[in-house]
Amino acid sequence: MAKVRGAVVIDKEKCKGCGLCVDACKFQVLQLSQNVNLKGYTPAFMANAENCTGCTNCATICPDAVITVYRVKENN
Amino acid sequence: MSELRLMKGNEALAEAAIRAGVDAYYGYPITPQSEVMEYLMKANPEKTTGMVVLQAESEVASINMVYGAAGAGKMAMTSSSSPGVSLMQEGISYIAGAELPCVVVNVVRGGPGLGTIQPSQADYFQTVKGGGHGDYKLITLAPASVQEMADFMKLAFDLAFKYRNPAMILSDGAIGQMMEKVELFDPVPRRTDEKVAEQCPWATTGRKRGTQKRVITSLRLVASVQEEFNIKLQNKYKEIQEKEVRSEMLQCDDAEFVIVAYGSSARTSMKAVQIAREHGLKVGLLRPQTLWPFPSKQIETLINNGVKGFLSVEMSAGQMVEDVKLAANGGAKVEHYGRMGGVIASPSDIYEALKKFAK
Amino acid sequence: MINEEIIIAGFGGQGVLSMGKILAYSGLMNGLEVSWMPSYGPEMRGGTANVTVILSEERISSPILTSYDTAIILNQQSLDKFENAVKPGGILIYDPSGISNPPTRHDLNVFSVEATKAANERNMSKIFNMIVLGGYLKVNPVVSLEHIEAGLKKSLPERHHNLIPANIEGLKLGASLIQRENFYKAAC
Amino acid sequence: MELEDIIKDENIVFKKTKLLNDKPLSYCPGCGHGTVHRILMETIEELGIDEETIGIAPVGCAVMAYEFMEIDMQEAAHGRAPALATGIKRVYPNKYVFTYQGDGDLAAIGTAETMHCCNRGENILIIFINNGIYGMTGGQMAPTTLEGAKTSTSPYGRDVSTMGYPIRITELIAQLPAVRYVTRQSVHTPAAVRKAKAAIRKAFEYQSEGKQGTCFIEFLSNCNSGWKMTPAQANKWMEENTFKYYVPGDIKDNFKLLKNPIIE
Repeated sequence: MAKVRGAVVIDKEKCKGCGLCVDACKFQVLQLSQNVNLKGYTPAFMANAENCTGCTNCATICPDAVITVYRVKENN
Repeated sequence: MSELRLMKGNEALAEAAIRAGVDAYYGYPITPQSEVMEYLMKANPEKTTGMVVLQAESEVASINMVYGAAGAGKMAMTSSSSPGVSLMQEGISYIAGAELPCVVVNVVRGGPGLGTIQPSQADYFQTVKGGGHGDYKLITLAPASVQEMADFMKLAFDLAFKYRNPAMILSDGAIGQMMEKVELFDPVPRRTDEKVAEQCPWATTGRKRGTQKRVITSLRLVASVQEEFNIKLQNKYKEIQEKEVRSEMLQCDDAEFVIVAYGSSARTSMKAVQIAREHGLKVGLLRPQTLWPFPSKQIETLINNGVKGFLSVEMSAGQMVEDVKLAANGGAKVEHYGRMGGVIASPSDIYEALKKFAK
Repeated sequence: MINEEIIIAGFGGQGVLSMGKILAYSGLMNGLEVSWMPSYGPEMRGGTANVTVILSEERISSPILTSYDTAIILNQQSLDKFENAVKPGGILIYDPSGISNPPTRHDLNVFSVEATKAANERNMSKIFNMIVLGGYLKVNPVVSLEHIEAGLKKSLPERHHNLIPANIEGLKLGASLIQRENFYKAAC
Repeated sequence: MELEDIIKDENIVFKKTKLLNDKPLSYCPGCGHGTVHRILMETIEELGIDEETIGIAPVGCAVMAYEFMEIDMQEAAHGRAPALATGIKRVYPNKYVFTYQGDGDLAAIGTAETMHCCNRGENILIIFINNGIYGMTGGQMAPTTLEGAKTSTSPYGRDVSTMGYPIRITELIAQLPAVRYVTRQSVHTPAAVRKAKAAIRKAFEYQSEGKQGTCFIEFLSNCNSGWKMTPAQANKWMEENTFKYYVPGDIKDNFKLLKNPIIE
């Protein structure tokens, strides 16, 4: 059975740390960083990358269009 | 072939707009210029030249419709009378700030406020000294005949596009309502969209892939950027001042005194000059056809030729007289004569004022 | 040399403005410079209407005047307003119906034309103004009948061109009806 | 499978549309404006109409939309976007024209322009961002501010007896016969964003038919700065409060009024 694996790349300097993606993710993949970026925001990052399915919910809700989503089918 | 007709000033202007290949007229009715839109609606140029004629919900909307169409590179115009033009000032300032070419016609009536519907020239300051906010200038044409109502329509657009600057035709109720013989120029076809794109590369007509987007805006936000833009505007204005002054001089060659008057005041003054000459007064007439740029050099020249005084005749409390004084710069006596609120000074009234002035 | 400054004044609805327009158009057809300056606005509605028409061989200076070569007067208010504005030796034409105090100046050429009466008798109220105009042109043939006909063609919409013969008839009728009221003989 | 095996260009399933440039958006973190900007530009890109589209953003938070949207744009005076749009559309009937207006712009200073543009059925798309507050100027009362809501100019809460009721301008617009499509959407969840994007697509498809008929899409958005909440709180609050007064859903489609609790 094919398993779907996903990943996101977040432009951390453009992320404003609003946290909407964190809430939108059903698999708790994302969290806000403890560290601030150059603009003083705490950007989101993949805390639990292995849970990501590439569903694009985070990118869909992101107001700043800073998330790129990747998805592959992994054959077991 | 040009065509001879008897027309009202307002009608001649409207017909000239169609013939000049104007793309769009947006307006709102107000006396004494409603004939402009009435004429256009009746002529229905949408069927012939494709010119759009739309009655907007307000003057505020009209001028902003003009902004939109002008920003897309089209020849767009509106017309109104004093109270309506006051409402348009915001839009005019934006258009000047976005450097868009368009034509606004003001068939001036008596004010302030709702005032009267009779002819007046009390909107001179509003037109040539700003009106809206910010350092900007309107190229201002002052027709004094029905013929000029037609001719200046085309000229106004030519100048507006040449300099990417809004132009105003500052007329008045008398010129708008009177009928005279007019020789209409041959129709010019409306520019094709390709021609618009070629002439106005800055126009927002849809960004072609691989090219820079175009933005029409007057917002610059950063003071230094705004100043840089203001300097550019001022340089443009300087060029217009140098190249685009238009005026007519009548019987000025041997004149000791000169009336300065535009629009319908120039017509009544012309007759006053005739009367004065019959009475042995050496009087001439300087008729500015452009109010901005103002014919300051012409006044200087007249002073050098020995003119002792200038009487600014206006249907206002004295507005253009300030520009005459600035141009004379103390070199000659300058006074104002005029009636207000829509009252027209008759040729004999002007002659009496002239007699007193020349003493 | 032609330089005729005319005021036409009466009630709104008497055809004052259109009479002026036909006259101006006829002047144009005759190769003259012309101007037509109406009083406009609220005073037009229900009140008096007037129009200044100038026909000239030269460039016209002021379309707005305070004295006239000719006054064509169609009601009492207009007579009161404009009788004194006619230049000495000028022409004053009036329709006696509705005039209770006839003109009194002796330095004018005064004429009357019973246009209202004539139009009513013939059931031709529409051409009332043409009767008056016909009277004026008889006194001062500043334009010819042929120019008037051309002027009518230009100033009337095409759907009304069938009315031109009636208008011409009105002009002729006016010419036959106009009467001199005094015998002032100075040049006019 | 390692992350670097997944993060490859051929595996991209979502990336920023080319019609938004790389400049950081000037909006507050979590603001709905950015999301609407994005789905609007995505739709224009997907429909392939970017070369034929002209956008107008008037004064308001989105006054600088032209800084971010890579299409031809005009910036309008406060309230006048529908007039500019009319001006453009009438001389270029085959181009796509949209306005992007806030609640103060559309429902206060520009009510007349909005109403009359819609009443003429100008074949354009009006995008209306309703966040119930004047965000740009720092949180003053908007025409759409809910009853009782505290803003800097209604510090004791909106008192409808002196300040009027929150205006449901979208329902008013729907009454105009020349208006073709009216819907109220939001961008507070991924599902809502997807629905909202479909609405934009539908509006542009209608516009492509070249017929009279204005399309009007209201977007309920949070203004978390103005409301003084976190973005997530603000979205939740909106769902629990705003949605009761401004009920999401289609109000009119293809000139036909649909079932709507407010209209009924």
